[in-house]
Amino acid sequence: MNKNSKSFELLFRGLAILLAVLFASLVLLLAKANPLEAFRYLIVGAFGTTGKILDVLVSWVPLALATAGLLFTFTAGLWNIGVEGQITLGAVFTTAALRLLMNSGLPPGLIIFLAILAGALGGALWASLVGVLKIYGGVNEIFGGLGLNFVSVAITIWLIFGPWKRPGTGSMSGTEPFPRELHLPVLGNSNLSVWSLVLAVLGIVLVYILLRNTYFGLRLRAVGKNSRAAFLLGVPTNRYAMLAFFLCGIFAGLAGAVQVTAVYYRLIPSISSGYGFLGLLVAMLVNFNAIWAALVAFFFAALNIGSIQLPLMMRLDSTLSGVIQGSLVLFVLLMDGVRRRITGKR
Amino acid sequence: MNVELRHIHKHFGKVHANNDITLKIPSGSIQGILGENGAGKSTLMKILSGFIQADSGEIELDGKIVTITTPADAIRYGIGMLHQDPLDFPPLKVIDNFILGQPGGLFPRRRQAVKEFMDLCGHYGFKLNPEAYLETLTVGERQQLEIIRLLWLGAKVLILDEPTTGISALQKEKLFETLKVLAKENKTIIFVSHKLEDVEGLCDRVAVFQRGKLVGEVKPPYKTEELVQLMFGKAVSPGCREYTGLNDIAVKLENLSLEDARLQIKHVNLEIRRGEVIGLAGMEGSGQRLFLRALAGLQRPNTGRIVVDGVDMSGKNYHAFMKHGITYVPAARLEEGLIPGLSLMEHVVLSEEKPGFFIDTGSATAETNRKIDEYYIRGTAASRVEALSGGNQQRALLALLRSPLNLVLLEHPTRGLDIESAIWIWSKLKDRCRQCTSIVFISSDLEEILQYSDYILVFFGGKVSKPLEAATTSVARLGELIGGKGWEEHS
Amino acid sequence: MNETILIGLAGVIAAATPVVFASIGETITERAGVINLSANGTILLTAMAGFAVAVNTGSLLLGFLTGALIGALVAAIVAFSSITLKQSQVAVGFVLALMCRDLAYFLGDPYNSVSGPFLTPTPIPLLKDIPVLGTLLFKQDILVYLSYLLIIGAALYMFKTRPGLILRGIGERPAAAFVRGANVNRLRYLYTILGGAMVGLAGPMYSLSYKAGWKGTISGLDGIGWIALAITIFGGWSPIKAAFGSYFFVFLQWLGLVLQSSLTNIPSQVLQVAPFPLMILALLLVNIGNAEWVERALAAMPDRLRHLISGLLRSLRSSPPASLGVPFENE
Amino acid sequence: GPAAAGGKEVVFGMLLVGPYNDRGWSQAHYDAGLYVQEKLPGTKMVYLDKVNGADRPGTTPDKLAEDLLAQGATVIVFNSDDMKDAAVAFAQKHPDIPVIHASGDNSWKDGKDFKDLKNLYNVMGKMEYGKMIAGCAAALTTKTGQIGYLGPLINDETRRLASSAYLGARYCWTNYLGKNPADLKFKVTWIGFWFNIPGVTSDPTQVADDFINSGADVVISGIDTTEALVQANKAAASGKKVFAIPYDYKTACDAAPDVCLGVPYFNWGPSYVKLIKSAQEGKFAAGFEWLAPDWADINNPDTSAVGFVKGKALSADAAATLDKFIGELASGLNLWKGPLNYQDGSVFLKDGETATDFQVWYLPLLLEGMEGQSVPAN
Ligand SMILES: Nc1ncnc2c1ncn2[C@@H]1O[C@H](COP(=O)(O)OP(=O)(O)OP(=O)(O)O)[C@@H](O)[C@H]1O
Ligand SMILES: Nc1ncnc2c1ncn2[C@@H]1O[C@H](COP(=O)(O)OP(=O)(O)OP(=O)(O)O)[C@@H](O)[C@H]1O
Ligand SMILES: [Mg+2]
Ligand SMILES: [Mg+2]
Repeated sequence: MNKNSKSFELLFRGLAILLAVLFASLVLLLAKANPLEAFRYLIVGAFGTTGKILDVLVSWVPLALATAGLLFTFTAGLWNIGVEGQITLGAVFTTAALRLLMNSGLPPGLIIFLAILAGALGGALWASLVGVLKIYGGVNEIFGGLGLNFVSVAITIWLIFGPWKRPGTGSMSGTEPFPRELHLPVLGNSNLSVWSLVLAVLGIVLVYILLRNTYFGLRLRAVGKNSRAAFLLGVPTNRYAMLAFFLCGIFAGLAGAVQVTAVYYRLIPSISSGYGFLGLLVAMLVNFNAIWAALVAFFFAALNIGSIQLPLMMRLDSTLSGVIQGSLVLFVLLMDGVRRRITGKR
Repeated sequence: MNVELRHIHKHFGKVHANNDITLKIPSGSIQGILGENGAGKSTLMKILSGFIQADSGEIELDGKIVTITTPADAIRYGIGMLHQDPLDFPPLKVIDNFILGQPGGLFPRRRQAVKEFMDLCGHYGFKLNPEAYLETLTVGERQQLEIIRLLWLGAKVLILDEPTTGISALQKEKLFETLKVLAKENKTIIFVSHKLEDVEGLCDRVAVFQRGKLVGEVKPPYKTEELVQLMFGKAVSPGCREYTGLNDIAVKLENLSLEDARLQIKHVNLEIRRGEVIGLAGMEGSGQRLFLRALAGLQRPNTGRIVVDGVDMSGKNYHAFMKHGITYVPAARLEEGLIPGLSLMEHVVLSEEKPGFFIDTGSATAETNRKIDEYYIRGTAASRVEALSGGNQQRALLALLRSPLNLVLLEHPTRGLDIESAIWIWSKLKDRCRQCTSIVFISSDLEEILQYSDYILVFFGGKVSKPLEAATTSVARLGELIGGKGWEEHS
Repeated sequence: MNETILIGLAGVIAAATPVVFASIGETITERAGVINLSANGTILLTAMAGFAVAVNTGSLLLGFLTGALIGALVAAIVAFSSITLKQSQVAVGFVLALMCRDLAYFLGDPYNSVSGPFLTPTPIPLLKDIPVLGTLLFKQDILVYLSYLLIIGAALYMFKTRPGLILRGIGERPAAAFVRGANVNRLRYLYTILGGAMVGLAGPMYSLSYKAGWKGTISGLDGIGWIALAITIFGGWSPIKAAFGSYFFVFLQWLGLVLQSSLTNIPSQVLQVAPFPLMILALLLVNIGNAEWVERALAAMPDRLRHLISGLLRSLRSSPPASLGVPFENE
Repeated sequence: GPAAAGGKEVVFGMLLVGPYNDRGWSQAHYDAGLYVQEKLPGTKMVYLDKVNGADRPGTTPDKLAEDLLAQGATVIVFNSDDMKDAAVAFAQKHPDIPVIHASGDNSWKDGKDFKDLKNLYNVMGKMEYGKMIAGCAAALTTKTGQIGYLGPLINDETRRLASSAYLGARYCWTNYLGKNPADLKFKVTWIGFWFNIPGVTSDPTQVADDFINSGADVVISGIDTTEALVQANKAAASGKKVFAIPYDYKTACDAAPDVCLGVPYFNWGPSYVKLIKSAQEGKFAAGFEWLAPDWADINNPDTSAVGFVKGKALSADAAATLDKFIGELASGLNLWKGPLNYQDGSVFLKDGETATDFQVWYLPLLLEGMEGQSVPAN
């Protein structure tokens, strides 16, 4: 087999997946569990019924949105670890807008629409803060983002237990749920909101188009690969880096808005559900390709949903899904390195 | 120490960088290594000093065959190398740089080291402050530090890889004196260069490399044509001078003052006429780069005005300057000029100002292919720029220049290129001048400056000379000014 | 000084000790030019594993060794993938940060809320009776004393010894260290693994000492690793400043609860998250001098003002090891 | 067993907010489930633990309850106040499924949040008594007169529990020890959540230490995790005489018996048996129960909803006095009786007035004499 061929690359991807499965099996054996049984429950738990598949999609929507946004920052060479906070602020802004407008007499559809817009704005503003710190203050986006993640959680908890607390109580269950007419309508008897699905699909398509063959996408890539040179070639690099943050923030904010309007119907303490970090993992796997991102995000969401069966059927903790997701990315990175070493490509 | 290299081979991918090199260097002599860019000189020296390993071949020191696999081995055998770009630690102090790498106990004996450092400085007439931070030193001083450090470590073989690129004529004189003293002290000196006059003035023997092969060894008296013939396999003529300037003023500097962390440039007035070429000479770090960057809007002046085509551009940024037809071409091609990972075609698309949302791949490829033909770039529209050779990268950079242009600012436009490529590049640049584009460029190669400039500005510690007419200036005169002599008549 | 406050501050020192270990470990790793982003996962995994081993063997020492070993192992993965395989350190470290966390929760499930051994304070005779300092420093457990040695030792090693000089050298300019005889990649492996072991020790320092026990997701340790990373930066890659940063961080937390009843109109979250805006502010101060717009703005100022401000900014500046995150290749 | 007769096979599903093995709130429910299986032949428990937004991202308890239905469950137990909305939503969506919600108030006709649902039953133990007993044990033990209360986040429930502990402490301090109530220092410090989140909440370890360092020698825990006990144990190991009172789980003292004065705990088993049995028999009906201990024997596993296990560290004297206190409570002593002021000095209960369940359940402020924040800062 030709060492530089596409199939050689695929072989190593396959090897990485195999290793990840072996690793997960090893972990399962360590926990004194039967790996085959566990994998079976993971699969059945995710795809066993139509309802399950729809549940996977419920989880896919915010993950896909966050991942799609992260493709902008990844393309621009930025490690937007602050995406968790951006999702959170999206949710906070959505909640604020809903609270503000719920008694305004506006039609509910319009209120939801405005609230989702507010969510996008919230995410974008929070992301811009990371961007401004990075671009105009020299604060590495990893550390700026990390710090702002903590701040965003504190803001959420403060709001939930302080100004937005439910009458009397104040609890982890979050703010007062919004009335039914302010929920995004769901599909039949399922938990899936078609509107949020449409939003995610549109988002993926938009990112695909933007990054594929446009001036915008090319400039963003140029900024990501060599910002100095891109600047000298005439690309307004700061503006593009800011734009990457801003766009990522919009998508992250939308993910947060979906969490509020289609999943929890309120603000809860861990509203981001870890989709930001998970999205970073997905984005690492897919090499800037939005379509792949959608597929991998679907697989990761399936693991999340499938893993609910583990405690139920095998008394195992559901965090196995995180172990599988992480080991998959880890081995893909490692095998990629091994392949490059073998082919002598740097 | 007698050094003998036998049948050394080294490949980098498909490049045969050293092809069966056999060379004998006796103790107490200065051996010159001459060759055009990319001939394989540095590669051989890196092999001898353990930085990289040969694919095959033998090294013999004083008659014994040795294996050198790391720099640590080389140091143990008494081989020290001064690398082409100084490999030292700018954020550390001079004395820390001196000590770092010296073997010994857990705690370095600093006071002892300082004393020995001062002794060595005294011996060779260097003036270095052990407590200064390295980043405040000039390139020449850093070379001096490296030399005494290597001697302190007990180097018996001293390799100097192109030590004269970044230093002034004065410093060069001093360096040569030192090297001659060292040779008298029975050290073996290996002096690598592609500058004929350096080799001619210093070396007891010269080995000439061409395309990875050792093509000849020459002893004094040297005949320049013979060396050139060996280096390039043919005689090279640089072409003749031609003044392309017009009377029309493209860019005007009024009372320009600039400053960065290290130096100040004050009150410069200059008029750049259309089609004119201005060369900036000076030791590296004397202010040329600062000045060039200011001309591009990359560095904001403290006071004064930059007027382009009658428009005051003071305080504007680079992209505003670009809109007025000014472009900056950096020296570090892959770090600042081109974008590794993107193809030539994508570079062409990036460099052009085209409205629209989607890229028209077809026409962009056609445009790129046109440029590839025009600039003789060895590569295709889909080639990634990092896969091009250095010379082709430079051609690509020129191909990316927009037209029309008022002013092109170039940093070391031919650094790292062989003479043929350099001549070709300049012919292209001169074509630009004929299209009324002015050029301001930096070079550490005085010949290049004299050959291609119409006027020359010399920089020394932030001082800027009046424009000197190239046609009536000599290398010697420039060398003096660069070294800080003869400035009275300029102030 | 008021005895209560002193004891409180002594508690701050104890609480900060694991963070001191983690941030100094990370400092050492980063000084060698490698970013190990996995700390958050490492600490959780080693807290769990150290606890599990101590419960099963009854040996605290084995628990701590397990922590160090696993920390070293995780770091070795980062080292292997970044040094040998030339993959992105940030990517690999980040993945490990997430994966090790979930691994800890998954494998640690049987140990949830099991009671196990823990370390108790051992006041140092004589020293403990020194006024003020005795209470503050010398009525602690043995790990805290170790942390004093670590702070001083790491600072001495880094800034006064020959290998320390080389350590700084390989982070600044690996090629230059290489030509001086240093085996750059081997040293990078060594320091990454060593630093990882220290980060790894932080885990059992919680589960076997400061926050004795393992409680799965409610152990209250998720986030510590990120904080330690932040403190490494805040400390400008100096062990002493990293230790100071750790103490400062825990001090603010302590202040938050001490002041809770007197400052009732300030939400308690404010002081808890205060370290993060402060970290960002610190990063801003040390970096803003490099920002292009600042340079441009300065250039337009009158000379005196410009020199004043740029001098100030320069004195604040602290730059990371120049080759941080950059792989070294000699061919 | 007798219950098996006539009953059909019933699978009941339990949603636990924390780990099933947390030796705390969630395990108390889990153990109650085991108890049901044992007492009611023909019943089987299926459960899902860590049902909270952080551990099970992207889903809600009502959706997870569907997973239990898929396992054949025909009765669902929601075990946390945080699942309030989910319990209601689920009950609305599945009107034929009996839903038991521990600690909610939606089926309380007189409550603030009544939802008229036929299939939702709220059950809660009157932990107020457990906390009063805990407070009493603390007051009887403290030498410094300082008691620390490690509070989670501030809400109605946590306020009333902290206040109950205070009431118990103050009563025993004045009535049995004959001391001046003004000399009893009772301080509440809230960490901001049910457990520690670094960088977000206060660190309960630090809070416990701070109590101990500033002179409190008994720390009463109101949070999900055991920091109070652990830190008291450490302090004791270095020679200090300090004690702690954990929370929620019957055997919680085992973690550090030498410093444990006892633990107030929930015993959900009996009420679950009753409710699930009624479901089994098809007689399930909505209702609200706020169950007092079985005063005949508060530690009777088959009858008492709330109990208090005395710890090894409680002195014999104190234990005897504590029994006396429990006896008084059993015979009708009501500490929620005026004159009682709120922390800000305003009147809560006039002289002789006793509080209604409503007033206690929705306690808006801490009581006079307690130190600490009453409401979250805005
Ligand atoms: N690390 C490397 N990887 C790949 N190719 C290399 C490497 N180092 C050198 N080469 C190639 O080997 C050849 C010889 O390079 P070398 O640096 O020895 O030339 P040189 O004679 O020193 O040239 P110069 O005068 O420019 O310094 C060139 O083609 C160069 O591109
Ligand atoms: N990173 C790379 N990937 C693929 N090929 C490369 C890479 N670097 C260099 N090459 C190839 O290696 C060959 C040697 O490159 P090098 O820069 O040494 O050329 P050169 O002989 O010095 O030419 P020039 O005089 O134009 O600089 C070229 O053909 C180039 O395309
Ligand atoms: Mg060379
Ligand atoms: Mg070349």
